[in-house]
Amino acid sequence: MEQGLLQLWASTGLYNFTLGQIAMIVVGGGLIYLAIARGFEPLLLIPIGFGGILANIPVADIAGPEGLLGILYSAGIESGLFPLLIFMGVGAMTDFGPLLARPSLMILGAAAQFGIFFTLFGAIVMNLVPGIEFSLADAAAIAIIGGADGPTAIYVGSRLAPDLLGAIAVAAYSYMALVPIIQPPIMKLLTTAKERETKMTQLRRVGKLEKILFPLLLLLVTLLLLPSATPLVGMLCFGNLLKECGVVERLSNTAANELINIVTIFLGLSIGSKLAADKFLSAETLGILLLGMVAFSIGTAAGVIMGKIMYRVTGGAVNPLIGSAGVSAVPMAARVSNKIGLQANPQNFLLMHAMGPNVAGVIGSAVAAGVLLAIVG
Amino acid sequence: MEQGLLQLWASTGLYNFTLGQIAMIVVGGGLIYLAIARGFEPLLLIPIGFGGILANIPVADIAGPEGLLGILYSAGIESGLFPLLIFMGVGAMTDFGPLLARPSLMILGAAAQFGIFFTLFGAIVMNLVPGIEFSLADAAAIAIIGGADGPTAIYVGSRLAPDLLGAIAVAAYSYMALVPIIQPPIMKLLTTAKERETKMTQLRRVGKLEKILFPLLLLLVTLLLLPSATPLVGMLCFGNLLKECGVVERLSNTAANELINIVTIFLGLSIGSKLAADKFLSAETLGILLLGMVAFSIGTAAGVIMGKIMYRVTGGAVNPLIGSAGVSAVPMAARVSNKIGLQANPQNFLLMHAMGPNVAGVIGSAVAAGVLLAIVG
Amino acid sequence: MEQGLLQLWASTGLYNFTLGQIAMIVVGGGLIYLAIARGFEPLLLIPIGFGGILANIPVADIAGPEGLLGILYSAGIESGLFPLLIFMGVGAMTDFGPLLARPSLMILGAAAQFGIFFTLFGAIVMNLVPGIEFSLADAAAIAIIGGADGPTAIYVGSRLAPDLLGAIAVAAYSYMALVPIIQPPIMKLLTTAKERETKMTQLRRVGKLEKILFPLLLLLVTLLLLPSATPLVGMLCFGNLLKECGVVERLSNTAANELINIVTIFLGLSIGSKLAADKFLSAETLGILLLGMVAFSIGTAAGVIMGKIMYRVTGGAVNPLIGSAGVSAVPMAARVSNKIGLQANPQNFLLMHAMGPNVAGVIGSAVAAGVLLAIVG
Amino acid sequence: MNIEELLVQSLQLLGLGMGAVFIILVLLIGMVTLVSKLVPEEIVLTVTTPRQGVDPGHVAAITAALHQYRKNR
Amino acid sequence: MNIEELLVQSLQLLGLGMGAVFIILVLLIGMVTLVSKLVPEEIVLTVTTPRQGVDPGHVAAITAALHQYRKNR
Amino acid sequence: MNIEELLVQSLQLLGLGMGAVFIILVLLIGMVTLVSKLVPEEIVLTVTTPRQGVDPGHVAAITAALHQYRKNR
Ligand code: NA
Ligand code: NA
Ligand code: NA
Repeated sequence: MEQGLLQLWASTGLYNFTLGQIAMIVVGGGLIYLAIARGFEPLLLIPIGFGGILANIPVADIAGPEGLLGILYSAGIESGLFPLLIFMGVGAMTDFGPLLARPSLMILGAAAQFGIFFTLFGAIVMNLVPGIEFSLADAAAIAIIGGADGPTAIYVGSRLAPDLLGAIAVAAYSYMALVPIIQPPIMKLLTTAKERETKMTQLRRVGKLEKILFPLLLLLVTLLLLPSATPLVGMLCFGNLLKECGVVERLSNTAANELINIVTIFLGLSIGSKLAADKFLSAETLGILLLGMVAFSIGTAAGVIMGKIMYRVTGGAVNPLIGSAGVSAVPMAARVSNKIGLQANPQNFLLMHAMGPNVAGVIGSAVAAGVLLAIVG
Repeated sequence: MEQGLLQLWASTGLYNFTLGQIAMIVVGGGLIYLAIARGFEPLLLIPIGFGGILANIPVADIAGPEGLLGILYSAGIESGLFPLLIFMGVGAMTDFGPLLARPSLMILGAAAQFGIFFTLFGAIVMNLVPGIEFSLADAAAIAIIGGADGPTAIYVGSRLAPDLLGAIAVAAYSYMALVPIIQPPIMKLLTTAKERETKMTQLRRVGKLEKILFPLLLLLVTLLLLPSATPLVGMLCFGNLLKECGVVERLSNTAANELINIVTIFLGLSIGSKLAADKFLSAETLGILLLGMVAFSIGTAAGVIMGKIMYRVTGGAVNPLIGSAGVSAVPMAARVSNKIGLQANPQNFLLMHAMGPNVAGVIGSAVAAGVLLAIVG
Repeated sequence: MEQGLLQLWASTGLYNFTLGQIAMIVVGGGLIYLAIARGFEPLLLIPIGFGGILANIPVADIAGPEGLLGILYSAGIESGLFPLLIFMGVGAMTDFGPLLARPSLMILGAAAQFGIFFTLFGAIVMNLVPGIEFSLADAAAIAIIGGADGPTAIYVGSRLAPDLLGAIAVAAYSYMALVPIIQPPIMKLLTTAKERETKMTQLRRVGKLEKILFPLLLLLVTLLLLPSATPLVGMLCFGNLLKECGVVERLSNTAANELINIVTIFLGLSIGSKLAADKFLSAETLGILLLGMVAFSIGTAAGVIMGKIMYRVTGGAVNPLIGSAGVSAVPMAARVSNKIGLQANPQNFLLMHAMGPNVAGVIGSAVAAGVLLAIVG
Repeated sequence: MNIEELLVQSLQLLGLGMGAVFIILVLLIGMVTLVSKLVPEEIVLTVTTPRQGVDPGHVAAITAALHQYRKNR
Repeated sequence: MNIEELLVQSLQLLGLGMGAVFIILVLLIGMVTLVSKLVPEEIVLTVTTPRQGVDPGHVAAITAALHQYRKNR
Repeated sequence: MNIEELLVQSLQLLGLGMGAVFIILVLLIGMVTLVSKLVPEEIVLTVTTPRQGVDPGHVAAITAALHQYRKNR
């Protein structure tokens, strides 16, 4: 009997807990709190936070190779399957109409990617801080946070720096949720009241055929110049083609709903399995959180500055505020542009104008990811 | 030509059948009949029965490592993935409100688990019968039938006694379907008419925040005291959190519908692959069916007796009939309590009061499963 | 810097493309065009075409063992999982009522399978053409195109001739889409105006119990005589049983919708991964396309001729036009019979009469597949 | 395996295959017919469910057929 | 392991198991009761504007945008 | 690899990366513009679809706006 009791006691959490595990369980709970009470990307942060808790339960080893989270991780993240399927779903949910209505605004989605590459440089510089050691691969994986696009960050992170994936994903989604707090001051700092008041002319109508051809054109350009970006861009285009072609509704609906929901649950839990104490509770994580903030800020600034350039070039036809939407974080960033625009001028509706750079930002960061994978990977 | 004919003839079922396979195909057909004509848990017993037929077709080897059922089995049952995903779905479908309205009734869900551990003892005793040999692991896997909870039984069975899994799953679901026949006589035998007439006061209203916190509290208690139960309890809590938090409806809907449906199909077929003649047509199976009946009966009795104790302690505020719902078998057992209650007193609606112990029974048997896995596994 | 530039340039598609890859990307685009603009089986040909494009992107190696398509292929096609799950969904969508209303018409679904076996002979004969070399396995895999049933063709192809799978799947779905063009001339050639005008008496009502028993009878006959056909036939029967039993609607709905949609996306993309230049751009592919056409034509003719025989035997109670529906290609072929019938006699509605042979054709080709797998496999 | 052997084999397959298909479907016809005799008939009208949802033309055809069927009684 | 040992072990399991089940559920009762005391009983609403769905503000913005669009022509 | 090399490399990446992003998106702008010229314009009004689809209220708002818009012309 005693023996049995001891065996049972020796198998309790109380007996086996490490401080690190307790801390990580608190972190997981914190993410869940932010998701539910503060609306921080709940679709991702609830599964991630919960997965983080499960991963840090002693004895159970749920994140181990035999455990549920471990199995999901190797099946879906190591293989790259989950982020690519999410990207397909995103494609099936995204309307590129606003982008097609005024293609020139895509340039804003390009400019905002400066946040990524500047952060890569910053991450390397951070090696000067004692206790922090980022390889070029680590730096690239961290920098992609600036893409402000979850699946892209997870895809790149899982390829270049699996150990940092937990922190990278948490940073990416947290800062996406914080876009309404991070961006406005930067946007206001860099623009004049006159610029912010700028009204933009209504978008032209976009034909169905243009919408069907766009994903194919996008894939064509990508495969010609940057094949390493084609897994991401390709699945985005595939999902979008399913949506726009209009003849396979049952497939596009499934890709945009049941399938992406299922994959989101699995992806979130798997990411959580990377919230292991020894990896997460480190100077690196603080560095990553700091760099992520830098990435978002610089990306926002770069977008707005390019917006100001277009404002000049077009003789005031473009409101610089939509530049910040170029970081993607769809559709949050576009809503922020709209909000700040309305503050400057109650008749100034920028939402649909900002959606163009917004979705262009998704493409831009997928392209940036391709460059990183091609050169660093 | 002859050669070809012979080759074809030598590949027919008629040529290759064994008596055991024929018998098992009849068994599979019988399960399908019970499911369709008698309403025996059709969601599970139709796939299980059909899988059993497919598994016993000669030559085709559908349950082999290369066959469809074999692949599904190793991917989803050996890994534990399927039962855990089902449990997540159950969590996303379960309302713990009634339990939270009067937490003390959870004690009934604890008492009913006596059926499990008594049956474990009984299974060991059965070793005295010549021709039957149950190891402690076998006994534990059989005993969990008393948990009256499908995914829990399958999860434990697949870990402790894969060879007996077919019989265990069949027994578990069959007896759950037979709850309306097994329980009433025991309930009436153990209670007085006066007790059965007991009316219970209206349940208090439960706040949204309490419902959100409950799955987290449940996980907390479990990971502190019994980590080995956290895969099961954790996924139940995760599903329930998705449901109650109210901000990820698309995930909870998918978990409670498409995902659980897909997994149920695969799980049922995979279990069927364990209905192999040599394993199923044995004295052990008869023993398992007998022990399963014992488990349900003892569990019911234990719940009712604890109900009587609470009746005394609370001075007649608790109707002992709701005790039998503690075996889980949600929501069948709660309906039985309600039915018997109405027989005793047409004004006596026990359903909501019985739902508390009923869902507590799910938790109780998951905890019991954790103990068995920790000590026997 | 130069080094980095060179590295980037050396990783572009422009630098790495082979002529074959370019050609295959054009082929993929062509399939997508046919699917969207000409309505060629878009549910399959869009994913297949897109998968074909992705598979031929240099550097990315998306169809490789580490790539998305490669992973999907080995998980779902090599294992046989995807076509079997599609077949389950087909079963859950198929109403065998018309077949049960007049079972004798099943004979038409048998006759039409002559297209398969004649084509097998034809493929062997084609070995006389220099540059073409078909083994018996290749020939069998090609011949199954005549079954006019996608999942069956893919299942057999993946087992007997994986290298030809791309061409086989493309031919199968393309010719299914061309049924309205291929069949009419043959049907008119072989029938007299008088025969085509034949009206058929209304189908009798079919009871629910008959519908429930049918999938079980079908499985019984198959497992007794041709176990090698039971994976295909079995999953068809399982899906249909879920549909007809009426007690597991949530499972049959999922099998017939979300699950088949998800699998269709994966299956199409995986098949596309077999559109590799070196395999596809060959004399064999031309041979396969030619043989596929032969298979459909001969199958149609055989069905119609058997229809004429029944016309005689039944003294004009059967319209020979429904014979062509025996090739399956559900429901296209049945609609063709209906259309030609209406041309001959505006009051002549053959659709439901043709649905019987139509679905019988699905069974017929699954049986034929079983024979090929049993003897050649 | 030389071409002659292949040709012979494929011809054998033709015979065996068509034989198997006919035997199985004929047997099925027999069993289905038998069952329909044994089973009590209910009042159920059957309408085909095609694989890809129901297109308008199809619906039209069916409704027309139903119309026809009612006329015939 | 002989039958006696097995019997002993299974009896131990009976004790340990029921003990664990009761301890855990009783503890849970305690915590749940405590929480229900601490938590304000009225239904608590957690408001969020995640990617999911379209928040009223967004709809407003779009309608307004369309309104604007009409005015411009 | 020492820190200097890393810094050089990361600066190179900055140049190459932004270069690639701009080249590709500019090329895309060109092709899209070209296509929009070649393609016959249809009467289709574009409305942004946020990632999580459109809720009924949203649709209502838009259709109302469109209705209004047609009336105005
Ligand atoms: Na971006
Ligand atoms: Na239970
Ligand atoms: Na066929």
